[in-house]
Amino acid sequence: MQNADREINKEKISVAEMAKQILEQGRADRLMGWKRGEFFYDNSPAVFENLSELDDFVYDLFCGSNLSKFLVKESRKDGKIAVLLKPCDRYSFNQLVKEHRIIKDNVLPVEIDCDGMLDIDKIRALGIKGIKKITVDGDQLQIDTVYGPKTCAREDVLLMKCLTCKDRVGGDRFELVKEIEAMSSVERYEFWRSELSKCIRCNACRNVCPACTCEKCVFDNDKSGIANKANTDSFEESLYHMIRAFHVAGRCTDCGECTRVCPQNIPLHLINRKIIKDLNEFYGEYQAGEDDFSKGPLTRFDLDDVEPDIVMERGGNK
Amino acid sequence: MHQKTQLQAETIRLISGTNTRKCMKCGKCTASCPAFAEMDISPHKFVSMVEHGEIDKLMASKSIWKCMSCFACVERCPRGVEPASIIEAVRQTVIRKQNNNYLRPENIPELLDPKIPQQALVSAFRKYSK
Amino acid sequence: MSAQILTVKMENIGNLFKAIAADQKLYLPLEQAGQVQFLPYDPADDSQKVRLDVLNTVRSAKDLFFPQSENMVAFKKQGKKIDIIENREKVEAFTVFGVRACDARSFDILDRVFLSEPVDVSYAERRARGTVVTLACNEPEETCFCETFGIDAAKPDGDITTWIADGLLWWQANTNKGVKLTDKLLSVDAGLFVDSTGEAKALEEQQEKIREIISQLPLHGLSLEYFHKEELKTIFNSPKWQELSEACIGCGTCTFVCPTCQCYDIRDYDTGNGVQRYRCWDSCMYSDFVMMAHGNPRTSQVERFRQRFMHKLVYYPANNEGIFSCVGCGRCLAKCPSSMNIVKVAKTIGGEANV
Amino acid sequence: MSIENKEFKPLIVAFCCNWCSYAGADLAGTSRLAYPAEIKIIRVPCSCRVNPMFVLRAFQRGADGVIIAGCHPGDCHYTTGNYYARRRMTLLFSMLDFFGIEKERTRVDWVSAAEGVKFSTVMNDFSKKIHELGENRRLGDLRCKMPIEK
Amino acid sequence: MQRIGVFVCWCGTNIAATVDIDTVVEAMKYEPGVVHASDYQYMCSEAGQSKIKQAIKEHNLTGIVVCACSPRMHETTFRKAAKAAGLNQYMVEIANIREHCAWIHKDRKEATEKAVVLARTAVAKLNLNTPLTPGESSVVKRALVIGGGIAGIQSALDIAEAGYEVDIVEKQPTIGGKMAQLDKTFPTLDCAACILTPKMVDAASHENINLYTYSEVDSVGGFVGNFNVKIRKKARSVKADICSGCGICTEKCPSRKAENEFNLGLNKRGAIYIPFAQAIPNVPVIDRDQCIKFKTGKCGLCAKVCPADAIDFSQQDEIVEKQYGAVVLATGFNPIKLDNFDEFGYSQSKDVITSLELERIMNAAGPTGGKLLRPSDNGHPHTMVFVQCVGSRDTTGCGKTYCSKICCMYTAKHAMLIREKYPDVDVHVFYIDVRTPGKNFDEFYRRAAEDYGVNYIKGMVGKVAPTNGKLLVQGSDLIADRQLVIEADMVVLATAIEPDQTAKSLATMLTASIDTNNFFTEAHPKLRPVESPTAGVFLSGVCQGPKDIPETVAQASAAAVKVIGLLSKDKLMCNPCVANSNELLCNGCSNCQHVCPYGAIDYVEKEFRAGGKTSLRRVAQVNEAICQGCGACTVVCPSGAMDLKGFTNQQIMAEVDAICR
Repeated sequence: MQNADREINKEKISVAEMAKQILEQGRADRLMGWKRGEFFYDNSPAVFENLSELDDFVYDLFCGSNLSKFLVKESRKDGKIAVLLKPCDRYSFNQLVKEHRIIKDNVLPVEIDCDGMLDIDKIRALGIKGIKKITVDGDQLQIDTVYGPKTCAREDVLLMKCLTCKDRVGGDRFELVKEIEAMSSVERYEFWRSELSKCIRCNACRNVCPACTCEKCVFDNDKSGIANKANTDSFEESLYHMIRAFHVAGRCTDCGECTRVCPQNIPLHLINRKIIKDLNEFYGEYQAGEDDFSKGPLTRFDLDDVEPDIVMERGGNK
Repeated sequence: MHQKTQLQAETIRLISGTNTRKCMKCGKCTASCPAFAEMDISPHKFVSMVEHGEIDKLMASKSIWKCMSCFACVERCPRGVEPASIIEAVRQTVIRKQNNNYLRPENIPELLDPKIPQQALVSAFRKYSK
Repeated sequence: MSAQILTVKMENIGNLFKAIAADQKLYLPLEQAGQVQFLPYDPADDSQKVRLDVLNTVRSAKDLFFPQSENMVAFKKQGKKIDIIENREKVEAFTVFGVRACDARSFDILDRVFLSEPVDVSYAERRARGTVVTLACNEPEETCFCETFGIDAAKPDGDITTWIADGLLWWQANTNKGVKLTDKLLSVDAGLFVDSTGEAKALEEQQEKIREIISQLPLHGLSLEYFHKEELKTIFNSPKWQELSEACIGCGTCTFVCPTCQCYDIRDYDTGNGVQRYRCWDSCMYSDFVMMAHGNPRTSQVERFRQRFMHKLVYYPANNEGIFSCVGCGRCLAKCPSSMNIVKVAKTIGGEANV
Repeated sequence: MSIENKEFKPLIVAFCCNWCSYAGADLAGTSRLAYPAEIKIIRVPCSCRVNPMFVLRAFQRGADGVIIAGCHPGDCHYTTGNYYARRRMTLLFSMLDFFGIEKERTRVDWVSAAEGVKFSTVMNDFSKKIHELGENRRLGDLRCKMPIEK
Repeated sequence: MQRIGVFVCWCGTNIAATVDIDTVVEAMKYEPGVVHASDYQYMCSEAGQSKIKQAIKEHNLTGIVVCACSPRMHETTFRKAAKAAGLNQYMVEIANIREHCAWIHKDRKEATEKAVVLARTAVAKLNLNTPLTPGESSVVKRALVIGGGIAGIQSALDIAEAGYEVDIVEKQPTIGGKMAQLDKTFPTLDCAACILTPKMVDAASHENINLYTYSEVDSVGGFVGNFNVKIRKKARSVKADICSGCGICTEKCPSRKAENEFNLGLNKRGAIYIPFAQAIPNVPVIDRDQCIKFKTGKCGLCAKVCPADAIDFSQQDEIVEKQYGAVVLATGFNPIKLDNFDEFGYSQSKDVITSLELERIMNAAGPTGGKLLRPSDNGHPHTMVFVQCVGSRDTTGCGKTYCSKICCMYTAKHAMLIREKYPDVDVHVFYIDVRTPGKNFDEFYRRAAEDYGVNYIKGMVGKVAPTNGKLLVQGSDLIADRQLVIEADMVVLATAIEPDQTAKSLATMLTASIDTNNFFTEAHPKLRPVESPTAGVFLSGVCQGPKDIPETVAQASAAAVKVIGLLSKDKLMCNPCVANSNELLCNGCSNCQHVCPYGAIDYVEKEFRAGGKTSLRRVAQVNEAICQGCGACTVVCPSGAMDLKGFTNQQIMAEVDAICR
């Protein structure tokens, strides 16, 4: 990690205290962090300009959102902005700096610790309704609801991206990809049909994606030839996600935001992971955003790269 | 080439993991070989004989037991052909045939020389018998 | 309307669905790859999972009357001549079962737009042919605030209202369309329902329970008093829009899951064989929303963000007798990627009433 | 559907680089080396000009197979183009396969200006494969396939 | 909306026999934009062309589609015709219905159907064509030659003779390069110095040639016709303009520890030195690492003895910035380091030498005055062994995979010269193959073996062991199938050659590509062997691949001709089908820059106004003079900002659509 100019919390003070000090000491003019929500779990990304605004600052188990992308706009404003980066968010930050999307000089990156964020949708999917409060009790969560107390394992309701955290020994992040690869071609087709036909083209995946920062997206550009607003045909359901995955190929840091925000819970990250897996296998391990200078795998080559035929020899139902 | 010899040659190539076609017949292996004087078939010939499928002759040769596996030829070969690996492969092929051990345990005592290190003995036994 | 209350045992509810689906399409909250949607029920398909326990489908029932995209007309070139081909989808009679109180009310809001002159033919046709069977919410969520809009989750609107209580599905027709469907069902299978009129104690208890829960919900008592047309300019010029919109990523999630959002775009698609004109949902959060020849009237996200909430809370009520264009279903609260939503807006802009 | 009963006539789009494969196709023509008429060639300056979007576009519009032909690696007129094309297409094909699209519908081959015979062999071979696979049903846009009618 | 004319050619019966021309013409009449469709037996003929010209005028056409043979055949013809009729020549599209249709299909119905599809595809594309104008750029009438060896000198002389200014940049204190170190040259055995030094003098005295010795190229910007080059003139510590070259300083210098590079370390030189007697310019240079004055601050003897007062210890590196229209790369080669070949004992014995060292020993101006003496004891050798292919044809990574090409011949030369001068010396040559393609080459080699009795042994040397003042050379004689041990006095290694290490950095600066061995890549291995793929950059000598002197000189002159051809133009026409960046869409991500093989893309910070706000954005700009139009950038551009004129995304998609209709 290239982090010479980064803030690292050496004294182990709380994140809120850190935020306060940064603004107090004038190390930055603004600070990007999270703001307390209506409930306890709906924290929103927010920019804090003064100490009084910091009263609403929050850093807890529901700060899953990746703040890097906001800097594309924020770093172009006057003054310096400090940004709180969880370990996984640094990759997106680096990648955006590499692509000159973030103006590095205007940003003070602040690295903060994270023990894994919770996914309220996963809690709801367990059938837990009317959630009023959650307390962490070791590996368990005590959930206070309108319908009485409930419990669940913390591990079961972590955000997808936290399960295979890059900065921790996590599980095999390609496990599901491998499962799909092992399916027959028809099964794969059916799997993606049933998943992608849920897509409502809300563009949340695109708009949250730190690799999707185009000045004008091809899907919004009538001249691109593929602009569309709705999945009018089943083909377009796939096309949108294929093109998006390909556009971020080699640049996707696997931050998992796409899956986090999908209102239909489509496991979009699997497409990106498949591409990452292929890139790693074909052209050597590469982690986008590991640094802010290296060329991505699709903008370089080796003389003895594998031939496209290799695809014919792989996967289920060869 | 006959199918049998072809198969034999292929086996040797497989065991040794070498590509005999890469040899450009420079003879550096033979030039480097410290055991050359003892050999009836010199290292470079090993390569070309495998290439031509003359495995039976090689299996009967004295050379395979004279090669000390010093790997000078492997180290020096400009094409990465590894003659020593080929010789080792031929040796393996011979040994893998029943009762073709070059060295038998009962013969060891008479060969014993107090100066030989234990380890050399063990490795010689490993190399010359199954 | 008839106050007749019928019941069917929950274990026999499959028979009810089969009876409805016998001669028309029936949409039920079905599970698809882990999510619950209103999807066509197929009596022959055992793998379909009906989820009456899930409160909100991800997409609202609006889809069935105002689909995300629909063909309007096509153009075909024959030599140098252009044919205009009407290929709007034919709408057959259908029933949707399991609509919640909030979604049921959303139709009123859509009707005011689509059914006033000029009438939107597609929408009108679907409204005329669709029968809405609502289901009371036994387990409201913390995100629910339909009460704010005078909606009673214990007594939803709709052509027919149903409740689940005491192991029974309670069935009450409210409109002619509802009565017609009920009569038809009875004519097919007289034993389908038991007449429980006057024996609805369990039902009333359930209703009380629902109302009790709703009074305990965190958003109980949310006030939108501040939002009326006299304050239009003050609200519009509020400096708070800026900070509220900072988190907005400009996606269309809130608009697409919203039961009352009604904006659409009309587009042409060249199929190679001709040109298909269709309309599809649009979102005021998008940068190309109402794009015109000169460009876009709202060039920044803050303007687009403000537009959406101004429309829901000020403009729409100003034109529609004070009725808000929101039914409190809570979908946007649950789905916004940045957790920004109408409640936060209402509380920040119209703060005093909610302190 | 009326398409069902008709004899399967595939549609194959071939992207050929101007310097090698397009010239190879010319040579195949000059040498009268036949390949099926269902193959239609689009001339591009280099195989690296082929945007994966074009491949998807062809499938959308009803193509049953897409083949990209370029200079042999190392022989690119622009020195490096086909190396980039090779990476992109490998990745694209693998991704299509992941989506359950028959991967045999896509192919990359290197055909030099001197390889008229190879061009014809490759095209015949690819066309045969597409005939075996039959109509592309998994990645087509129905609107493009169905004639517009009431 | 376009007004398109479609012209279907019969090509005699070539097309008409299999394609029903009438059907094609009729079908085209209904295609969008088409206002005219006709046919003719031979469209490319004078009559056919005038039919096209006439139709363009008559129907006021904005573009034409010609359905005929391959565009590789007649595209230019029809473009010229269109231009003559007042159309932009890029408003012409060809539907190839001969090679790609008529000639390969037998079934008339099938072929006709395909011809219709191909024609409508061309129409679909043409509908989106826009007139393109080739850009123009000026040409600076000056060439830069990097490297002052025989290749560079020859190129420079030829260019200068044609009347253009040439600058030679040489990193050594003198021009001359490797050839200046050689003794005799094969196969004629004429003395290298005798033929080289006059050329060096010519170069120095030529009014159009400007020498930058002891200088290096720091940076290169710009493009063909307009290269902007920064040259670093390293500090010589001697004022070149007043030095008379008397050489007193070099004699008086008390430091004698430096290895004499020119003699490959076979003897020593002073800290202030002139590499060799005929050096050009004949101006000494101070080696600051060795100079006592620079190391301790005391000494300055050279300054005291200099009659011209030319010594200047305070001299600094100087940067010269100049413009050039063309660049010739002539960076040459070096023998490889022998660290990976310990078996030959190069590091263990002074008597194991490389061939280039032998050249110096044999050279009359060399450290031994031309006498063959053993380096270890200056004794006379009696047995000499030559080993060929040392580090060449090696696929293990220790050496080079390629054949160094010149070794067989110079080894024959060495062997012959030694046998001629010293008949008492036994000469053995170990070889893998003897390669002698070249005029009089094989005769030369046979002469060495047959007339001079050089003992050629088919086989390789496995080990050279210095023992008791001798070298035990253990080799194989494959023909006799035996192992030989030769007791030799000297061993000469025919060391592989590799490109000078400056090639790599220059390649980056010039975006000229190099291969895995760091040789510069030619634009086409057969047809454009002296051009690099980067326009305006030419290759001369061994920097492109191993070659001998005649080949080097031939290539140097060929490169010079290419340069002259370029410099003789006042304006350069650029291919208009180049990449084009839509700045409104550009993200500034640099992807396009990463994949551009020509370095044609630059980034600039630009101000944009949108929604009443001004913002500064980093956007890509394509230099149309450099771009060759491959389109690699268009595909890596995520936002689709980068497009290729003449082959735009929309055009190609329209073609796809037309085919799939």
